[in-house]
Amino acid sequence: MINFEFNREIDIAWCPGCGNFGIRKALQKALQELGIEPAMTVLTSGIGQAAKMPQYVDTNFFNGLHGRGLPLAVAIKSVNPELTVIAEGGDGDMYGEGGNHFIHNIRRNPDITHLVHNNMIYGLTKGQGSPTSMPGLKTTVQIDGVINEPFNPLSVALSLGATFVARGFSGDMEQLTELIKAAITHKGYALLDIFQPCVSFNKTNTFKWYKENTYYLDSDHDPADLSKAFDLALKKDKYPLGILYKKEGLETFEEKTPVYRENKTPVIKRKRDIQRVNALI
Amino acid sequence: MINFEFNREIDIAWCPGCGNFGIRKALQKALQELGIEPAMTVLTSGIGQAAKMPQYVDTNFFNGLHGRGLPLAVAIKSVNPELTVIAEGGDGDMYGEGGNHFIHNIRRNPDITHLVHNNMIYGLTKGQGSPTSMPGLKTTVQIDGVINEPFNPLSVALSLGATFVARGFSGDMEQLTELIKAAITHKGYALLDIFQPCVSFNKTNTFKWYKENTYYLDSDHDPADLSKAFDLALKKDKYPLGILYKKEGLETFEEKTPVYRENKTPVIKRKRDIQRVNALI
Amino acid sequence: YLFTSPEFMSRVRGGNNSVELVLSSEPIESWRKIIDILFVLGPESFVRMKPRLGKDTLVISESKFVSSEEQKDINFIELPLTELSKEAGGQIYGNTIIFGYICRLLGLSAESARDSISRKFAKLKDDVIQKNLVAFDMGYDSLAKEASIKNISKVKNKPLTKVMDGSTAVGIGALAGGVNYLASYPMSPSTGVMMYLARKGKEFDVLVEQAEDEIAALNMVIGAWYAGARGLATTSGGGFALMCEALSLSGITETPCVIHLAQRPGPATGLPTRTEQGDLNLALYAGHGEFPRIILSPGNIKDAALLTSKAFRLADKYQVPVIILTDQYLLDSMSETEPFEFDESALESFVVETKSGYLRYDLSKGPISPRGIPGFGKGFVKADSDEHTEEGLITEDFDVRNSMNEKRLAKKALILQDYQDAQLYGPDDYDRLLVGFGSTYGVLKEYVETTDKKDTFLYLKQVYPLPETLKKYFEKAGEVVVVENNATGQLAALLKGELDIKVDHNILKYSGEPFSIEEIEDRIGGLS
Amino acid sequence: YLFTSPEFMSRVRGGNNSVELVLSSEPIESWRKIIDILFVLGPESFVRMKPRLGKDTLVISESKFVSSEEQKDINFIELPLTELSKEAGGQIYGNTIIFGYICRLLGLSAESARDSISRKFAKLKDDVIQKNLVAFDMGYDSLAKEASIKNISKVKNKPLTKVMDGSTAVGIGALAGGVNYLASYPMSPSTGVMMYLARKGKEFDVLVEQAEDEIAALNMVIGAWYAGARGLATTSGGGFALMCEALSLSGITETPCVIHLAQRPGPATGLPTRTEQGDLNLALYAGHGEFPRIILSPGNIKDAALLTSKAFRLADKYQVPVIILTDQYLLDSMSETEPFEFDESALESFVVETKSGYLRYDLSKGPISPRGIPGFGKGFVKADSDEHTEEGLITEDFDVRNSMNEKRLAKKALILQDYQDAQLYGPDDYDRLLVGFGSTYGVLKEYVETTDKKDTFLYLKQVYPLPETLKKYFEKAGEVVVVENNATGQLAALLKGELDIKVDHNILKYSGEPFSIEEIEDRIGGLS
Ligand SMILES: Cc1ncc(C[n+]2csc(CCOP(=O)(O)OP(=O)(O)O)c2C)c(N)n1
Ligand SMILES: Cc1ncc(C[n+]2csc(CCOP(=O)(O)OP(=O)(O)O)c2C)c(N)n1
Ligand code: SF4
Ligand code: SF4
Ligand SMILES: [Mg+2]
Ligand SMILES: [Mg+2]
Repeated sequence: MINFEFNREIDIAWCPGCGNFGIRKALQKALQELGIEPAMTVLTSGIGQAAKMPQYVDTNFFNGLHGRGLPLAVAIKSVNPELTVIAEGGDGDMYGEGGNHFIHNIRRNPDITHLVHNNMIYGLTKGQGSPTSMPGLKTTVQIDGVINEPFNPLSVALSLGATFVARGFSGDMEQLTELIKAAITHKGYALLDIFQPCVSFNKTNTFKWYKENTYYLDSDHDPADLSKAFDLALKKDKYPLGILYKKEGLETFEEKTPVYRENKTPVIKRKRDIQRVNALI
Repeated sequence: MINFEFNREIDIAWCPGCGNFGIRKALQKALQELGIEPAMTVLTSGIGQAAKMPQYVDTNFFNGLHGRGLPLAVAIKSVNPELTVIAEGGDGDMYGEGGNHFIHNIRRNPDITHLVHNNMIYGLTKGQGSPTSMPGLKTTVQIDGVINEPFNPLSVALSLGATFVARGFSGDMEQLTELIKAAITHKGYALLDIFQPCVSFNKTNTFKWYKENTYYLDSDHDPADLSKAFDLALKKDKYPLGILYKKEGLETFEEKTPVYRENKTPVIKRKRDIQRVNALI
Repeated sequence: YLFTSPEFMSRVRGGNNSVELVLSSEPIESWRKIIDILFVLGPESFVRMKPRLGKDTLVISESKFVSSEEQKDINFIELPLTELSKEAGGQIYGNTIIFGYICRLLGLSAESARDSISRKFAKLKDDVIQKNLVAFDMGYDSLAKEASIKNISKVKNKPLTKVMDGSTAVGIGALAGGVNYLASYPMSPSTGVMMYLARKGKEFDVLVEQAEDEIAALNMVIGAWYAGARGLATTSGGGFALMCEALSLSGITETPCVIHLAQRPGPATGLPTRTEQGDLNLALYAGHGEFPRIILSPGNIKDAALLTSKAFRLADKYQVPVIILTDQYLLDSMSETEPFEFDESALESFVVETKSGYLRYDLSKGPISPRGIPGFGKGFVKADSDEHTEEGLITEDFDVRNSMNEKRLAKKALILQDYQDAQLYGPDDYDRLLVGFGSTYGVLKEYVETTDKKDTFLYLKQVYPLPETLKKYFEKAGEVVVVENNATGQLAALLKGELDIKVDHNILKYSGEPFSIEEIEDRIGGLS
Repeated sequence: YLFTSPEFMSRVRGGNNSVELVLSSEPIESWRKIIDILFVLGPESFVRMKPRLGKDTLVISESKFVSSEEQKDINFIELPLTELSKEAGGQIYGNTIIFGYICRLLGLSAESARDSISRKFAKLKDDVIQKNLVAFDMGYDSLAKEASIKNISKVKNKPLTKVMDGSTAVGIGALAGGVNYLASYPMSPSTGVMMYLARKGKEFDVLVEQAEDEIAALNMVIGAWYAGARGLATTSGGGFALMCEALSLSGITETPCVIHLAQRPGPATGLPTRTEQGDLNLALYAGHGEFPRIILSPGNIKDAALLTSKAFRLADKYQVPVIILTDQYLLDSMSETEPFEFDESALESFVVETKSGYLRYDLSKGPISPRGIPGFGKGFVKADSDEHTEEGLITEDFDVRNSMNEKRLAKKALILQDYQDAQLYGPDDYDRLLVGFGSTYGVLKEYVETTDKKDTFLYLKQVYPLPETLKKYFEKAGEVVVVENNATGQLAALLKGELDIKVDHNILKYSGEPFSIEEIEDRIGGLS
C-alpha cells in the first residue's frame, strides 16, 4: 500500500473506462513520490465527476459546492501555509460556475495546485455542454450543437500572469504524474488542465481523439517565453501537452499578505491577548 | 438639445472633476452622431459610480445589480436583436463581481457594446482596491497597499477571442467619442475599457498619471495582429490607447443561436399557437 | 393506467437503481413501497429492495443475485437473464427480454408488443430490430415454461393523455404560457425541463441558453422579461440559493420572472437524485428586503402543466416573481393522466405601448403600473434596482420610498384575487383534514379515496400567498394533519403564520424517498 | 455623554447629508427627530430638515441657505461661515470653525479644545495646525458677539468607554472572539467592520482579504474555519443573498462560520446608505435544505461588541453558522457607553487533536461530533457537502441520511441552553410589553424609562433560536406591541411562529430612517 491509498475496498462511482481513473492513479503516485505527508495534505473540490476525486484519495479533504473548490483552497492555505493544498474539479466546476474564482485567484498567486479534469462536457449532470466544449458538439441541451467559443483556460491563465501553466492527458500516466509533481512543487499558483475522455457523454472527444489531436512539447520549447506560450495556448489544430509556461520567483499570496510579512507562523497558531483587545475599548 | 440629453435639469451624483463627466459627454455625442434612435436603445448597468451612467442619459435603461449588467444586456439583445444594447459599469462591477459574466459573454459574442470605466478603485463604496488597482496602492482596506496582480481586461478578452478590444481615456473626448462609435458599430461583442480618474479616492492614478502613462496607437499598429495585440495588452510601462485588436466577420450570438438561424424575427414578436401546444399532450 | 417512478443514485453508471412501474385499472399517481413483482438485475440490489417485499411479492431473478438461502423465504422465480442476454447478442438486450417477460405476465398480445418494438427502433438498422424481436420472444417464451400468474386482472380502458413525466409537463405548460426564452444552468432534478424546451425550441420559437452560472441565468431571464420576452429559469435548491439576489431585483424593479424550483434533499449538495420538499421556506423568504411573490406547487402531471402555464400569466399581470415549486419525485415520475387542454388565456400579454413621457412606476394607476418594453412606443422604459421615482430614477426621498414600498407590497392583496384554488378530496363532512402541497398529492388522494375513515385531503396548489377563505376548511376539521416531505414542518409553520391554523399532527419524512401509500396508511392510522 | 448618528446620501460628494449629535447628562442611545440646534451648511438642506424643527429649535446658518422669509418663523442666528472659511484659508476649515462655535455654545474651555486640535492634527504640517487653531478661534469668537444660549445645563460626568461607532464595536468584538481571518466584499453599511479589522490586522494577527465576490467570501471563511481559523464575513443584504448557498454548506458540513449582516433598506440596491430591519426573514431562512443556525441582534454599542465575541464561541461550540444582525443606524452611530471588559471565554477553542481513523461526523457523541482540523493529529478530516457517512464520504443510505439530518437538527435544542438572554427594561408589573430586536433598543429603552405608563421593553439580543421560557414575559402582558424597522412585521411573525405569541400591535417603519423617540412616543401613545 502506498500513502493516499485506502486500506479497504472503496466504491468508486465513475464509469468503467473513464479517464478519471488514470488521473487518480497519477495523483496518488505523484503525492507518494514526493513524500508528502497525507495528514498535512488537503484536497478541495466542488461538485462533478472530477470533483469526487477527494473521496477516493485517503487524506484530508473538503468536498464543497459546485464551482467553489478554489476559494476553499486559497483560504485553507492562507491560514495554514504549512499544508499542501490541491484544488481539483471538472471543466464546468472550475471554469464555468467557478470562473470568477479562477480568474481572481490567479491574480492572488496562492501557493496551491489547481488540477482541472477537462472532458469538455458536464459529466455528472449527464452531458450538457461545458465551457470547453467544442463548437458543433451535440448534447441534450445544445441540440443543434455548441455555438459558443470554447473557454481557453491556458491563455486566460497566461494573460493574468500565472507562473505555471501546463496541460496533461489522463491517458499518459507517466507524463501526467510528472506534471502533477511539477505543479505541486511549483511555488505559487500552478494550473494543470488535464484532458480526460468522458466515455459516457462525449463521443467526439474520445481517447482516440485526444491521442490524435495532441502532441508533446519537446525540449526545444522554452517555458520562459510568454509570447510563445500564448501562441501555443491558442493553437487549435493540435493541442500541446506539457508545461507551456513556467516562471520562478514571483511572491506568493502567503508571502505578500501583511500578517506574514514579518512573522511566518500560521495565523491559526497565534494566540490572542485579550488584554490588548480590552485596551481598545 | 441633442438626443439622449434631458430636456430638464438633472442632479448628477458624481464628484466635481470626476472623469465620468467626460465619458457621459462622449457617449451622448457618439450616440447622437451615429443617429441612433433613443427609443431603440437600451443601456444596462450594475451598481457603482460608473454604473449610474444610464440615469443620466435619456433613453431606456435597466440599472440592475452590482456586477450583473452584462447578463441583462445579453438577454435583452437576444430576445430583441433590433435594439442597440450597451452595458456599462465600473472596473469592480464588471471585472470583479461580474467577472464570470465577462469571460463567458466574450465567448458568446453577442452584438453588444461593453463600456467599462476603469478608475482602478471602488468609487461608490469609498475607495477599496478594485481588480485593476495597481500593486502598492494604499486604500482603507489594503492598508499596506494592494498586493495582487491587477486584472488585465484586454489580455483576457483577447485570450478568449474577443473581436473588438480597445482602450480609451476619459480625458480625451474626441478620441473617446470615436472609440465608442467604433465599438457600437462593431458587429459582435466590443470591449472598450476607459481609463478614468477618480479624484476622490485614487490619488495615484490621477488625470496627470494617465496623461503621462498612456500613449496613442498610431497608424503603424495593425489591429488584425493578435499576437501583437496581446503583447500590447501586457505592457506595463506605458499603456496604449486606441483599438488594440479588431476582427470582422465572426458570427454573433444572435446569428448563431438556433431560433434565429432561419427566422430573423425577434422572438418577442412571434406568436405561439396554442393548438400546437395542445397536440403535445 | 401506468405510473412509473425511477430511483437512482447520483452517479452516471452502476450503483443500485430501480424503476417502479405501477399498472392499474384506475388512474394512479402514488408511489408504493410493497412491490408485487420485483426484477432483481444486479448484485446488492436485492438487499436494498428487501424492505419493500410483501408476503405475496414475486421475485424474478438469477441465483447469483439472490442466494438460495434468501430464496427460501420468498416467492422466487429464476430467470437466467445473463445467459439469455448473451444468447440474444449482449447485455443491452436484457431490457427487451424483460419486456417480453412482462408482456406474457400481463397477458398482453405478443403481436402488438412486437409491433411497438419495430416502431420504436424504426430508425435503427434492420438487424438491431431483428435482434430485439428475438430477445422479446426469448422473454415472452421463458415465462411459458413457468407457472403462470393468476391474480392479475385485466381491464380495458380508453387511453388518456400521452405518458409523460413531470419535467415534460412543466415544459409543455411553459409553452402554453408563452415561454420564448430560457436561461438556466444544469442541476438535477431541474434539467429535464431545460432539455425538453431545448428540444422544442426551434419548433416553438424558444431561445434556450445555458448560462455560465445561476446568477447569470436569473438576471438573463429578468433582462428578457424587461425586453418583452417570457423567460423561465429552471433550477434546484443550490442554484436557487444563488438566485436570491436577483429575485429581489425582480421584486424592486417589478420585472416579472418565472422560476422552476425543483427540490431535492439538502442542505448543500445533499442527495442530488432524491426527493424532498425542504425548500418551501427558501422560496417563501428568499431575497433581501420585502416584496411580493407567488408560489405554485403542482402535485401531479396535469397541474404541473396547467399551473406552469398560469405562472407566466400571473408574473406578467402582477409584475412579480413566480416560483413553480416541484420536486424530483414529481418530475421523474411518468404517468398518463386525464385529458386536459390549454386555452389562450395564459398567453394574454399585459405589456402596453408607451407614450412619450412614460413613467414605468406610475403611482396614479394603483399598485400595478402599466409595463412598457423598450422599442414599443415612444416612451423610455427605465428600470432601477435602487429605490426610484415614478420615472425610474434613483431617489432618496423618504415619501417616495414609502409610496413605492407600499405600492409593491399592496400587490399581495390583488394576487389573492387570482388564487389558484385548493382542492378537496374525500367526504365533505370530514373529521380529519389532511393537508399537503406538491407531490404528496398522489398518496394523500389515494389514501382518502381508499380509507373508510372520515378523512379528507386538502391539496394546496398555490402555497403563497394564502387567502383567508381557506380557513373555512380548517374550521370544520376535528383534527388537522399536515403531511410534508421534510424534517421541520415548513408547510405547517406557514399555515400557522399566515392563517393562524393550529396543526395537530405533522407527518414528516426526510430520508430522500417520497411517502409510499403504505406508509401514509400506517402513520395516519397510528395517530388515533 | 455623546451620541451621534450620521445620515447621508448614496453618493461620494454633495447631496444632502446630516450628522446628529446628542449631548446629554445621561448616557443616551436614541435618535431624536426634533433638533435643538441645527447648523444648515448648504442649499436645500433646510427644506429637507424642516420636518425636524421644534418650536425651540435654534437654526444657525447663512442667509443664502435659509431665506429671510424662512427665517421669520424660526429662531435664526446668522453665522457667515462661507466668509469666515475663506478668511481661514478655505472651505475645509469650516468644520473647525463650527467646532469652535459649538464649544462656546456649550461653555467648554477653549484651551482644552485647542489642545485636542493640536493633538488630532499632530502628524500634519505645522501650518495646518496653526490654521486650524485660527479657524477654531474664529468660530469660538463669533458666538461671543451673539446672544449667549441660556438653557444648556452643564454637568460633569466621569468618562465612559471611548467614543466608538457600531462598526468599531463589532470589530473589537470579533477580535475578542478570536477572529484571525476575514474575507469580504465591500458593501455599505458593512464595510466599516472590514476597514477596522484591516487597520488592526497586523497588530492582532488577522488576515484580511478582499474577496472577488460575496460567494467567494463566505466559501473562503468556511475554508478558513475548516483549517482551524476563526473567520468572519461582513456584508449587507444583497451580498448575504449571494451567500445563501454557502450558508447551507456550513450547515451540512458542520463547519462553523460567522457572518455580520448589516441591514439596509431593500429590495435589491434599495437605499444603500439608509437603515432598515428588513432582512430578518432572510437571515432566518436563507440557504436550501434544513439546518440550524444562530442569529444575534445587538441593539447598542456594548452588545455589538459582546455578542460579536460570543458569536465566535457559539459557532465553534455548535459547529453552525452564526449571523450577527445589525443595521446602518447602529453601525454608523457613535457613542460612549458604560464600561465593559472581555474575558477569555470567547477565545476557548473546541477543536480536538485527531487520532488515526478519526470520524468527522461521529454519531456516537451526540449531535456535536468533535471537530478536528487538518494537520493537527493523525486523523484525516473529511468534510462533505453531499450527505455523508460518519467518516465524511458520500452516501445514499437512507438510514444514514436520517441519522445525519437528525443529528444536525438536534443541535437547535443544545443551542438554546446557551441562549443570550433577553433583557427587560421598565416596571416588572407592566400592562404593556414592547418588543424589539437590534437597533430599536435605544428608543424603546428611552421610551419606557421616560413614560409614566406601565410599559416595559423586552430587548431580544438573540432572535433565533428562541426558547420557550420567553413566553413568561408575554403571558404577564395585557398587550403586546412589537416595534420593528420594516414593512411586513417580520419579528412579529417569528414570535407567532416560534412561540405562539399573539401580537396586538405591530409598529412599523420602512422609510429608510430609524425611529425617533418622538415618533415612538406618538405612535405608542396613539395605540390606547
Ligand atoms: C450550484 C449548482 N449548480 C449546478 C449543480 C449541478 N452540477 C453538479 S456537477 C455539474 C457539472 C459537472 O461538470 P464538470 O464540472 O465538468 O465535471 P464532470 O462531471 O464533467 O467531471 C453540475 C452542473 C450543482 N451541484 N450546484
Ligand atoms: C452584491 C453587492 N455587493 C457589493 C455592493 C456594493 N458596491 C456598490 S458599488 C461597488 C463597487 C464600485 O466600484 P466600481 O464598480 O469600480 O465603480 P466605481 O464606483 O468605481 O465607478 C460595490 C462594492 C453591492 N451594491 N452589491
Ligand atoms: S460520466 Fe464521463 S466523466 Fe463521469 S465517470 Fe462517466 S465517463 Fe467519467
Ligand atoms: S468617487 Fe471617484 S469615480 Fe466616484 S464620482 Fe467621485 S471622483 Fe468619480
Ligand atoms: Mg467536465
Ligand atoms: Mg471603479
